[in-house]
Parts: sequence; C-alpha cells; structure tokens
Amino acid sequence: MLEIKNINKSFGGISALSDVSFNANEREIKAVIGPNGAGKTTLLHIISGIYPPDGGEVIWSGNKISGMSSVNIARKGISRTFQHVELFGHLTVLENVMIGRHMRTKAGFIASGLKLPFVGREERKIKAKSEEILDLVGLRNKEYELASTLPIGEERMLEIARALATEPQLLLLDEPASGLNEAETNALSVFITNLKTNLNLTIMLVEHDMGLVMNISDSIVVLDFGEKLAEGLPEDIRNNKLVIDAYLGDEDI
Amino acid sequence: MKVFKILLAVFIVLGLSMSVANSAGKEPYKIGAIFSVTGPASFLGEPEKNTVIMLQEQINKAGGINGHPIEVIIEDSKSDETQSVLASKKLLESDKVLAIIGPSTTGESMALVPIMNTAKTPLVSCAAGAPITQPVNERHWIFKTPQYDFSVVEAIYAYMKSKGIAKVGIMTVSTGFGDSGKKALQELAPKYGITIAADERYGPKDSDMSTQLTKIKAAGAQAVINWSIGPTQVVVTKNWHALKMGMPLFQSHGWGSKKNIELAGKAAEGVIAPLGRLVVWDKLADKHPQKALLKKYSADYEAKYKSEPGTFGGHAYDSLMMVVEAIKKVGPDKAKIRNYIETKINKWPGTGGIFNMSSKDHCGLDKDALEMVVVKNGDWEILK
Amino acid sequence: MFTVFLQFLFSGLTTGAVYALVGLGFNIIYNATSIINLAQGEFVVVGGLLMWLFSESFKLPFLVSAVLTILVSGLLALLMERLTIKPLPKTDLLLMIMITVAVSILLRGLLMFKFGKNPYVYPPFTEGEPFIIAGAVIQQQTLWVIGITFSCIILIYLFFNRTLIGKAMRACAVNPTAAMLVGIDVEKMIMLSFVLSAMVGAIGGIAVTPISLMEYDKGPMLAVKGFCAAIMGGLGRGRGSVAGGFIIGILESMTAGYIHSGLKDAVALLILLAILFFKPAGIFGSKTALQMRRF
Amino acid sequence: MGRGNFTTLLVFITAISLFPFIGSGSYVLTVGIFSGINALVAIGLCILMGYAGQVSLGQAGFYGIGAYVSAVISVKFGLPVIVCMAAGMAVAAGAAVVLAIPALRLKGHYLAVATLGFGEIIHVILNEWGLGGPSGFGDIPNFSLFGITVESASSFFYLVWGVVAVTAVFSFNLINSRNGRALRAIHDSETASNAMGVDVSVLKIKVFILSAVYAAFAGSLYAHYVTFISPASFSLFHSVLLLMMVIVGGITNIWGAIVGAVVITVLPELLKKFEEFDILVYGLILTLSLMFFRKGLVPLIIDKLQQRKGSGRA
Repeated sequence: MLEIKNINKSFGGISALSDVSFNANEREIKAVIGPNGAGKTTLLHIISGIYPPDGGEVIWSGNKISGMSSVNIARKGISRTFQHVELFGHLTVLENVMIGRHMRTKAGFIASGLKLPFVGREERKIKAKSEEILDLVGLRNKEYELASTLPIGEERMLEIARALATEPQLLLLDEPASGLNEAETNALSVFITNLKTNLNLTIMLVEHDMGLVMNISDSIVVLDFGEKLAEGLPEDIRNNKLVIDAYLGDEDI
Repeated sequence: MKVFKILLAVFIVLGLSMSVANSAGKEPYKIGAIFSVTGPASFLGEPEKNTVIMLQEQINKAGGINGHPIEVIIEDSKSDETQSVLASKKLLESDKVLAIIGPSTTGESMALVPIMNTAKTPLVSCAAGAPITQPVNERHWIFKTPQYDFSVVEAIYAYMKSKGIAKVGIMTVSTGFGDSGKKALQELAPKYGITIAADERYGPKDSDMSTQLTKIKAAGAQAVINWSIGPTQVVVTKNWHALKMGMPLFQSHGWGSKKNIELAGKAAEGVIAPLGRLVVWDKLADKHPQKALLKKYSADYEAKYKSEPGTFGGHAYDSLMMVVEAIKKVGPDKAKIRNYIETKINKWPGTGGIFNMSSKDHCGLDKDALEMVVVKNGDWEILK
Repeated sequence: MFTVFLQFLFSGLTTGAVYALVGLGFNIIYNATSIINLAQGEFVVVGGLLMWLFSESFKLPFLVSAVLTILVSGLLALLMERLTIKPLPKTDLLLMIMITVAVSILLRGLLMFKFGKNPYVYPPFTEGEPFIIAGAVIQQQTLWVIGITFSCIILIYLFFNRTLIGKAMRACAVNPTAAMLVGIDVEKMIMLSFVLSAMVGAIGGIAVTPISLMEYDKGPMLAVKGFCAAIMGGLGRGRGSVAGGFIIGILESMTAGYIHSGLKDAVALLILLAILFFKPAGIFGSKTALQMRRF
Repeated sequence: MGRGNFTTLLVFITAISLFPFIGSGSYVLTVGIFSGINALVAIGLCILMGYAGQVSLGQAGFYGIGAYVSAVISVKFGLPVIVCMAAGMAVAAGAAVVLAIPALRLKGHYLAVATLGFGEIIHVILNEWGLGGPSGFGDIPNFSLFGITVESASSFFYLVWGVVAVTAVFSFNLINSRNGRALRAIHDSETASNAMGVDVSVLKIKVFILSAVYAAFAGSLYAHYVTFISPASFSLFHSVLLLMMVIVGGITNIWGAIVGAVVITVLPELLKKFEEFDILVYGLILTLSLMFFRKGLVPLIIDKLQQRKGSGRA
C-alpha cells in the first residue's frame, strides 16, 4: 500500500504541494486529477524520487521511501512513465524495454567484457522477456526501430512497456493518454485495466482525459493549487461541487 | 564528397613522399640532428638548426670531408620526448646516420640514451643535464657539449663568495631546464657556504613573477638567482627592476643572448650571468684560443640570419664540429668516431670552451669555460 | 607583512586581468552559440603581436596601431567564423569545440610563420616610475591593464543592455528559435559574437604585452586559464567570468606567496574543483540556466 | 560483438600480424607502437565520451599516473614489471573514483573544466613530487613477463597491438552487454535511467574507472618501452590530442578511436616534409577533416560501404 502523508513541496518560494495526504490501496487504479499547475506531476516526481519532498513522508509497503534516490525507489518496485516522453531515443524499441530489465539482472563490467557464459544466458533471458512485453503492448513488429522514430501513441506504449519490464508492483503513469486519438485512448483504458487484473499492479494515474479517468479509476484524488480538494469514487468526484468549480470552464467535465 | 577524395589523395601523396628515399649524388656522410625546432624549447632548437644548416653549407663548399659531402638530416622533436624517440629511430633506421647531434633538452636526450646504446651510435647532446653523461660507464655512446649545470652554478657561487654574498633566493622555471638548475643550486650551496633563503618556482608561460621576488626579498636574501630560458627571464628581470629589490639579480647561462637585453630594456642593467665566451668574444684578448673561431662563427651567423647565434647555437656548433672532425680523422665508422671523441678531443677549442673529453668525462668542460658577465649600457661587460 | 600581502595582491591582479578578459571573450561567444571557442587565447596573442608589428615595425602612432590591431583581429575572427563555424550545423557542440582547437593550431602556425618564435615587447603606454602604495609596487602598465579590463566590461555591458543589436544578441542567447521568429538574423549575431570576442581578446593582448611579453605559443595557456575563469564565474555571466579571472589570478599569487610557488596552478584548480563540487554552475551561475543549455 | 565487427576484427588482427613484415625497421614500428598506445587510451575515452556521454580533458592524467606509478615502483623496488603495471592501473582506478564522485554533479563545459583541472593537478604533482621532478627519470626496466624481456621494436609492437586487440574485444563485449546498453541510455536520459533502476552514478563512476585503467595501462606500456619519462609527456596538450583522436575517428565507434589514434599519431610523421610549416599544414588538415568528416572517419567509411551495398542491390 502507498501512503502519502502531509507532503509539502515548494520551488523558489512558490508552493507546489501543501499538506497533501492520501492512500492508494493494492491492486487499485488511483487517478490524480486537477487543473494545470495543480502539482500532479510534482507529486509523481516525489513518489518516484526525482524530487525530495520539503516535508511529509511517502510510505510504500510499510517502508519510508521519501528521500531515497529514484534508483532505489525503482528497486523497491515502483516504476513510471513521463508526461514528456523520456525514451532513450538512440536505442531501439527492444533495447528500451531491455533497459527495464537492467535492475533485474546483474552481469558486471568485467563479466560482460569477458563474456562469461552466464552473461550470454542472462542476455538471452533479458531479450526473451522484453520481447514478451513488446508482444503485450503490440510493438513487437517494431522492435529494431529506433525509439525516436515512433509516433506519439507508440512512444507512450513503449514507455509503459519499459516500465513493466522492471516488474513493478506500483506503476505511475503521467498523462498516458496525452496526444493519443480516441481509438488509442480506448485501447489504452482496456490495456491499463488488464494490467491491474492480470499483473496485480497498483496503478497511479495522472490524467487530463476525464473519460479515461472516470472509466478505469477505482478512486480519484483531486488537486488544486497544490492542495487536496477532494478524494473519492469516480461518481462522487463527478458530482463534487468544489471540483466542478475548480474545473469551471474546463470542457472535459 | 569531392573533398574526401582530395584529402585522400593528399594522404597518399604524403605517404609516398615519405617512402621515397633521398637520392644522393656522391655518397655523402650522413649525420642526424634532433632539435626542438618547435614547441616550448624552440629557443634552443631554432639557433641550433640554423647553425647546423650554415655549417653544412660551409663544409660542403670547402669540399666536404675528404671529398665526401656531409648531409645533416635535421628532425624537429617539437620539444617532446616521444617525438625525439621517433626521430632517433628514423635517423638510425631509414637514414643510417653515423652519429646524432642533439636533442636540445635534457629530457629528450635522456630518452635517447638506451636507444643509442643499443644502436651503438654516438650521440652528442646539446643539453646540459648531468644525467645525460653520468654515470659514464652506462653512457658509453653519449656525449654532450654544453657545460654542466654544476659548472654554471659553481661559477655563480664562486663569484658570490668573493663578493661576500652568503644568503640567496633562487627561482627556477618548472621545466627540465629550471629543474636541473635548481638541483645544482641546492646541492652546491653548502660547499660555498651559501644558504638558500627562498626556493621559488614559476611556469614557463607565466606573466608576472613579483610574488616570487617579493618572497625572496621578505626572506632576507642578499641576491636573486633566476634559472630559466625564454621570455620568463625577461619578465623576471623587469619585475626585479620594478620592485627595486636592492639586491643583484643573477641569471643562468640561458641569459646569453643580446635579444634578452633588448627585450628587458633598461631593466636589464646590472644583471649578472655566467656566460660562454661566444657572446663576449669581442671582449676577449686576441691570443685567446677561442677568439678566432668565435669571431668567425658569430660573423657568419649574423650575416646569414640577421641575428646572433647565442650560447645555444654554439652547442650545436661544437657537437657537429666534433663529429665532423672525428669522421675526418677515422672515417665513417661509428665505433671509431666514438673512440675518437672520447680520447682525442683534448684541448679542443669550441664555442662553449676548451673541451677535454675523457673516459671519465663525456662533457669535457668545467666552470672555467664561463665568464661572469654583467649588463652595462645595453651591452655585455666581463667582470673580473 | 601588509606590504608583502599587497604586493602579492597586485601581482594577482596583473595576471588575473588577462584571464578575466579571455574569460569575457569566451562568454560572448558562448552566449550566442553555446560553443567554447578555444582559439580565444590566440586572439590575445594576435593582439600583442600585431600591435608590435604596427607600432614598432611600421612605426605607426600608438592609437592608430591599436585601432588597426583591433580591426584586423576582428577581421580574422570574421574569417574564422565564416569559413569554419558558419558552414556547419550547430548541433554537435563537441565537434564545434574541436574545430576551434584545430583553428587555434592553424592560427599558431600562421603566427609562427609570420613572427617566428621569439618573444616581442613594446614600451608601456605611459613611461615612468611605478607607483608605490603602502610600500608595495604597482607598475603603471598594470593599472592600464586593470583599467582597460573594467572599461571593456562596462562597454560590453552597455552594448548588450543599451543597444538594439546587443539586445538582439542576448535574445539569440536565450532562445535562438524565438529570436529567429521575431526576425533577428541569428547567423549574423553569431558572426558578430566572434568578432566582438576576438576584439576583446586583442585589446587584452595589446595591454598586457608590455608587462609579460608575447610570443606565438602563449595562446593555449591563456585559453585554459580564461576557460577556468569563465567556469568559475558561471558560464554566460560576463561579469562572473571577470570576477573568476581576478579570483584565479589572486589565488595563484597568494598560493605562490603563502604556500608554495610550485603549487600555485594546482591549488587554484583545486579550489575551482571544490567550488564546482558545491556550486556545479559556478559562483555566479544559476543552475536552472545551466539546465536550459544544450551542453 | 556483431558479425560486422567480427570480420573487421579478423582483418585488423591479420593486418597487425603482417605489419612488421611489411613495414620493417624500428622507426615505422615505433610509430606503430605509439599509435597502439594512443589507441588504447582512445578506446577508453571513446567509451567514456561516445557511449556514456562524459567529456574528459584529463585523460593524460590517468595516462601519466599509469606511467609514473609503474615506472617508479619498478625502478625503486625492482618488482616484476607486470606487478608494477597492475599497481599503476590500480592507482589510476582510485584516482578515477576521486575524480568521478565530484564530477557526477557536472555536465558539459563544467565537466570538461573539472577533468581538465584534474589532469593539470596530476601534472603539477608529477612536476613537484614525481621522481626526477620536471626533468623526469630514466633507466626504467623494459617490459618482461615470465623472464622474457620484450625489448625489440617488433616484439613490443606485437605486445602493444595484442593488448589493443584484446581491449577492443573486451570493449565490444562490454558495449553489447546490459552495461553498454545502460551507458547509452544514460547518455539519452539520466532521469529515465534512474527511474528504470539503472544506477547512473555507479555506472558513471565505473566507466570513469574503465577509461582510467585503459589509460594507465597505455601509460605503463609507454614507460616500459621508452624507458624514460618526464611530466611533459602527460600534459593537457596530450589530453586534447587524445580527444582529437576520438573525434577524428568517430566518437561513437571503437574502431573510430583506433583509426583516429593511428591517423593523429602518423600524421605529424608524414608532415615532416613540410618542416617549419608542419604545424600550419597539420592545423589545416585537422580543421578540414573535422569540417568535412563530421561524424568521424569510421562512420563515414561505414556509410560509404553501405551506400555501395545499397546501390549494388538496386
């Protein structure tokens, strides 16, 4: 279970998050929504260790992870995608996913350089597993293309595939539907729901597409100007007066 | 990709031109020369190269050695040890030279010691460092013409002692040249009852040495000794003058060029240095054994290059003439050339002094090769 | 003791002033292109040697020689930019920087060809006895160098903040694409930055030659020190690099004075490394500005 | 390593083995030896820069550490040369850690200056406290192993290029492993690498160590071949030259590093014909080749070959 406790974060005197607390249960899809600048991405950055919080704690499976480096948080089973796609552009599609397997494998510099027998075996396993995941996201046919050549929809799927390759228990998705067309978005919502049921993942989702959010979330947290505005089931949020006010003029609602 | 082809062509042409051997007329005697023509030590290499080119012309015009012209193949070591190793290999292998003169610096010469010993070919270095020829039994094929740094230091210290100077501040450039001077200065000081009050260092491209001089002054020294070559010795002189140090400034033998006086201007007045007789030949007595030779060399060099040869050009003169004389006497045989230089170069007047080579000493000069010279009215003056 | 300290300080200011000017030159080009022009040191040498050529060899009056020197240096930089920088896409910065290294070798070759290996010097701007302040000696020319350095900073500051073309250059530095969209000729600005920085370098060379002499191969040392100065002050900060230059000069002199002259370069660099460890963008640099940069 | 590389490697090894028979004479061989020594450093620098994206202007520092530590130990304590060389590499690895930890925070020009500073500090240390000071020292024993002394140019040529070949294979293996992939990944995005559990800091330190060890290996080979060293050989100038080799050859390719090292080492020898002008011609050739072979010689050749293949098929 992920517990967010009284998180505070400010940049140069401007508060990005103030006193935000909520929990995400296991095998739940938790959506974080809010207008632009509400602090959603900052929150994901704090959970994944890219920023340390100024105050408060993040607890994952009973351990405090706030303040840990993002590598170590990744090793605790938390993986993520990025709002502005952060793929390894000079690597192929397959290699991007294989990077996800990096932390699950162990051949060191010397073993690799000497090409010890176990290194080859390990590499073959990495490849097999990565191709399996590419099959899952439907990018197997593009495995030898450079990641930088993919269209945005496939880039987002590749980011998810790369994150999945780390075998996470918690998956953080930062606007996975941004830039996707309607058909792609629909496919994505099915895909994310399947991840939860088939892989037993806890998923935390930051998203602007309300259709997607309402469709797949188990519960929703609403942030506004860095503060938690509301939390509850999708239908509660849909009818929450505060939320409607905050989104006034936003055509998505 | 036209340019690609052009460049490729350039590379190929260069490659071919390297492999084509020099076509010679009538079996010349080949002598190799490695000088620091470019790079940080080019102050040395430039006059050395000029000297050798001039001498080669003169010797060949006079009929060469017993009818054979000489061919001096000059390699630029770029003041770099790796390059001089390469140059020596090229001279020994491709050009099959009888002997090599140079390199210009101690480091480069040291790098050649094992190569020359293996190749059993004489090397007459133009660098001063003592380790080049010592220990002599491990330096069978190695000679050098510049006097030892020890001799230069002894000349300075002896003069200081006679003037009652007992406490000095030394400043040396952080190159091999400055370093070997520093070692000699430190080592010989006790022998002359001199204490070194301050021991300062600076880089070869530094632009202001007042800090070092101020420290020397604050340490209560009675005189400054500066050991460097190139522009830094002029900068030191200017700083020394501006700071009104109230103590004499001694320079090393690297000071021996009129150019330095010119550059330092009136700041150079009163600077003292132990110099070879080349720069003060006109002030020597007529019967001095070096005078005629120095006069001719200076005059020829100035006529050809519109500048004076300086002490360092003289080293190349001595090195080449020693080898030439040896070939003249014993013919083109490396071992005989070596033996001749070791045993027969006795009371041999060169530009650097009167050489007395022996199996114990592969340099053959001592401090008597030097004169203490002071700058007065923009000219040299020998101190008695 | 104070006299000694003051003397060390003056010595540091003398060397620091040149580093500062080279650092300033780096910044002008860096701001326009993100390139570090490692041929910057050569322009200082060009300044000193051309000044000698015009004033001592051609016997032209002082001011005429100085103006000619600055113009010719600018022209040389213009050529360099047009021939080697302009034809290339500005994407591979490392390649561009290596090209400036290659050009610096070429320039050194030209200088050696024209001037030989000897050092050159000409009389200081004003003849006369050095000033004595609290027992410490400061040469008149040193004051000239420091004065010229500060004049350069002020002029450059005014240029970038008060003139239209200067503002346009700054706009290119902040965001080349946006600058292009509002109709600024980015290419021309880059060219101008090369010319301007070469002129600053040449001015430094003119001022410093009477003190430190000038020879064809002094450039690399100056470039290294100026680069350190620019980094210490924070790249992109003109005034920062000037401060950095003086700090390095004074550090060197103080180390030589109070620790050991053999270690002056090492100690100055160690302090630079320590600063970078705590302030990875230099003393006056901002980290966010650094992150916006491509390199 | 891929099939293309394997073929190239075979050609490469054949060329090396035959070279001493064609290019006889120790001058040509010595040029070859220095090319090989430089190639060794360049391979490390290529992995550091081309793959991991870390600039280094201080590689001559590691090169110098390798040369000095190995030479000093062998002169002072008379230990077997191979032990001294290992010691040199160990010390260089330690120095790499010392440099890499603060350097982790730096990027681009700032990293360049930090590494430059490191190299200069090493140079000053060698000047001040190194055996023999600025004058250097000689009489360093030749390389020997199991009682066989490698002295002649041709045997040392095989030794050096043997080391280069083994190192190249090792490096290709490394690059084609999970580690090489991770290095390329951190070059593209450090944030994403960290978030995927790739420890960017540890990898950077490791790759610094790797390049330092290669450089130190090369340095000790240099010391035991020339048998004389002085600080002048390990200056900033040499660091810049090494950088030039990697860039001229093609920064993203290990073959590029090797080719670049050979070209930059051989070029001045070819230019000797120009005597005084060689620096001019050298500068000109460098400028032009950087301008026209932007990606480096080896990538250019690969492109040419592929074009030819492509047009042949069509």
